[in-house]
Amino acid sequence: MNKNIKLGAVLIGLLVTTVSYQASDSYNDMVKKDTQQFRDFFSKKFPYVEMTDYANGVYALDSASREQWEEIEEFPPYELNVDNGESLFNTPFKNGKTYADCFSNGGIGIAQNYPRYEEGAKEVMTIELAINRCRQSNGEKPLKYKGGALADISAYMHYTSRGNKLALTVDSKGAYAAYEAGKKFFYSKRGQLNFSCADCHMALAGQRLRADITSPALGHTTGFPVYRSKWNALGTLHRRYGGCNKNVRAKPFKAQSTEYRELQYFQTLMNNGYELNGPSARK
Amino acid sequence: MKVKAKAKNGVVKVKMLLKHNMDSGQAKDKKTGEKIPAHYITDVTAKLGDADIFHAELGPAVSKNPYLAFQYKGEAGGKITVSWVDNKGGSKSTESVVK
Amino acid sequence: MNKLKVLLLAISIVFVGGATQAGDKGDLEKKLAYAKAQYAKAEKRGFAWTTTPKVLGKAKTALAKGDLKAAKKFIKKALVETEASLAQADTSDNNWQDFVPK
Amino acid sequence: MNIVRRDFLSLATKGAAALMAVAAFPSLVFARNDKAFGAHNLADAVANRYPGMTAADSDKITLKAPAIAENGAVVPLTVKSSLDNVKSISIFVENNPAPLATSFNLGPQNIAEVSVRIRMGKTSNVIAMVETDAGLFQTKQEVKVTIGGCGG
Repeated sequence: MNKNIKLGAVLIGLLVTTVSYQASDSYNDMVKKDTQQFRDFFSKKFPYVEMTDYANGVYALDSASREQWEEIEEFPPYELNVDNGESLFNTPFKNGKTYADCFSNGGIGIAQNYPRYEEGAKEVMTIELAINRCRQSNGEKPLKYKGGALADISAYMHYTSRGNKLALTVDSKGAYAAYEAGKKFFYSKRGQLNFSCADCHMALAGQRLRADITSPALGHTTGFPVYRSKWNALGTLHRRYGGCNKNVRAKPFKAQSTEYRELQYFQTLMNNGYELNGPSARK
Repeated sequence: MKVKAKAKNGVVKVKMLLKHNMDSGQAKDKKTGEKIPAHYITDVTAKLGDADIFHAELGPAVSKNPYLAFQYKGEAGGKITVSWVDNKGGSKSTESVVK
Repeated sequence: MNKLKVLLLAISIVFVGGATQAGDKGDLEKKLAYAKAQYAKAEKRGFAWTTTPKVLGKAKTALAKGDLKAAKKFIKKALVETEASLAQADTSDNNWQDFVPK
Repeated sequence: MNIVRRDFLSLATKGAAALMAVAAFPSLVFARNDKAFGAHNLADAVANRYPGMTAADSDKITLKAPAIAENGAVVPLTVKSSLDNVKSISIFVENNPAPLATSFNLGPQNIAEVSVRIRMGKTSNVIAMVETDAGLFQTKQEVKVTIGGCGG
């Protein structure tokens, strides 16, 4: 009797595991299929562009400005931010702990693991949000999300992760829902100009919108945070998202809002397999 | 400020990135609408040991966080001192070993 | 006689004009409140436009100044914008998958 | 401002004096030419920077500048010259409010190749002038500055 119950429990356990394995596999399969379609779109549109070159943003398509960009990357202004970020990262909190205590591997070389879906909190966790959560759990005030000290710390953490490949997975129903929400955001038209992310960065990628050539969506997230000449400063991906939304005259969301985190989750998943190359310089 | 000095085939290339806002005096404060007073680096010098190897005079048209590069005939091993002064009396100096 | 006619005409114009103005103003205030509510809806759905608050502001100012013609124009514009942004939200909810390249 | 500069320069001159004894390089540190930097048109800026000199076009100067600036706030420039005995290299932006952007004082120990990133308010000719013991030489290039994009 006891044995039977035990056996039954084991069987049910096995069954449940198998089912959940199947589910997570199918989520990842669905994401993989999307990723392939996403890449096929670009390889068809720009057959002359090397797949790896999309990590360089608009410079993969805009050869005229690429030379200027390469010149700036020779000694990029964000190196000052990385240095500052390193010293901030290593400065202990008032309680004696440091950022290193909050992250795996002491926070070094781990940026490729973000954003990720946190099953407990049921939300997308970005590295910037994790930095502030770390501060708050150590009794420090959160930093502003668009630039400044937080962007510098993020820049340092990304700098130590350069060359690491993105290999994110979507392992649960909740994670897949967040991914789908980001995908929906990406393809939805917004603002007075009625443009979606996809309109500018897929359909019109490589074309001149007013003075500037638009960047391809593939590779979008790998180089962040970025030092933009326009900002004359280093800024985060979510600052850029806000700017994009404003460009199409849509009311932007707050940096680290659920919407932008889910958008980032979708975009980063499209870049799976790409190496992180941030921070980087942009116009 | 960051200075990188590298020797190759008897030529040392020195590149530097100076941390400075380089306020030109033309821009306005976005919040107050008032002009931000001019505050920019006017002179940058570099020395190899005690010898002058470079002097740049800058105007406010040089970009924020100025980037400058120059070259001189030399070898690895020496120590370069780069210094700047701005129009309000600010100054900074840093050393870098030629690699 | 002529003088009286002119006077009567003037009075009637003031009276009638005043009456229509009062009626229009109340009506426009209601319409403005509706436009604001529509904007709040669009905002909640994540599809508000940055242009609309400016138009709503202009409508409010015009209404306060008693410039009903201008107020009417701005309210109409705000309504067109909020309708369009809500339509974007609907399109997003119902048809977003259509925009994914296959 | 002048006092500070004088202090700085006197320090620099002391350094230079020490150097003369050791390496016999001439000092490069002259007082900054404030008049040239303060000039509001190209002719005045050049006349103050290089008084009494007229620049001759030279193909021994290379000015590497973008045809279209990505962003007027950061325009990367490199000036190279194969002329002998270069004493200084100056960069002028014709349509900037103050055309003289920067001036490099070089000595015999230098290779005449310098880089800088500058601001440009609008489309303009960028003029690189190279002063040698044989006179003043120049080359120029137009750099277009576009405004009003989404930034890519």
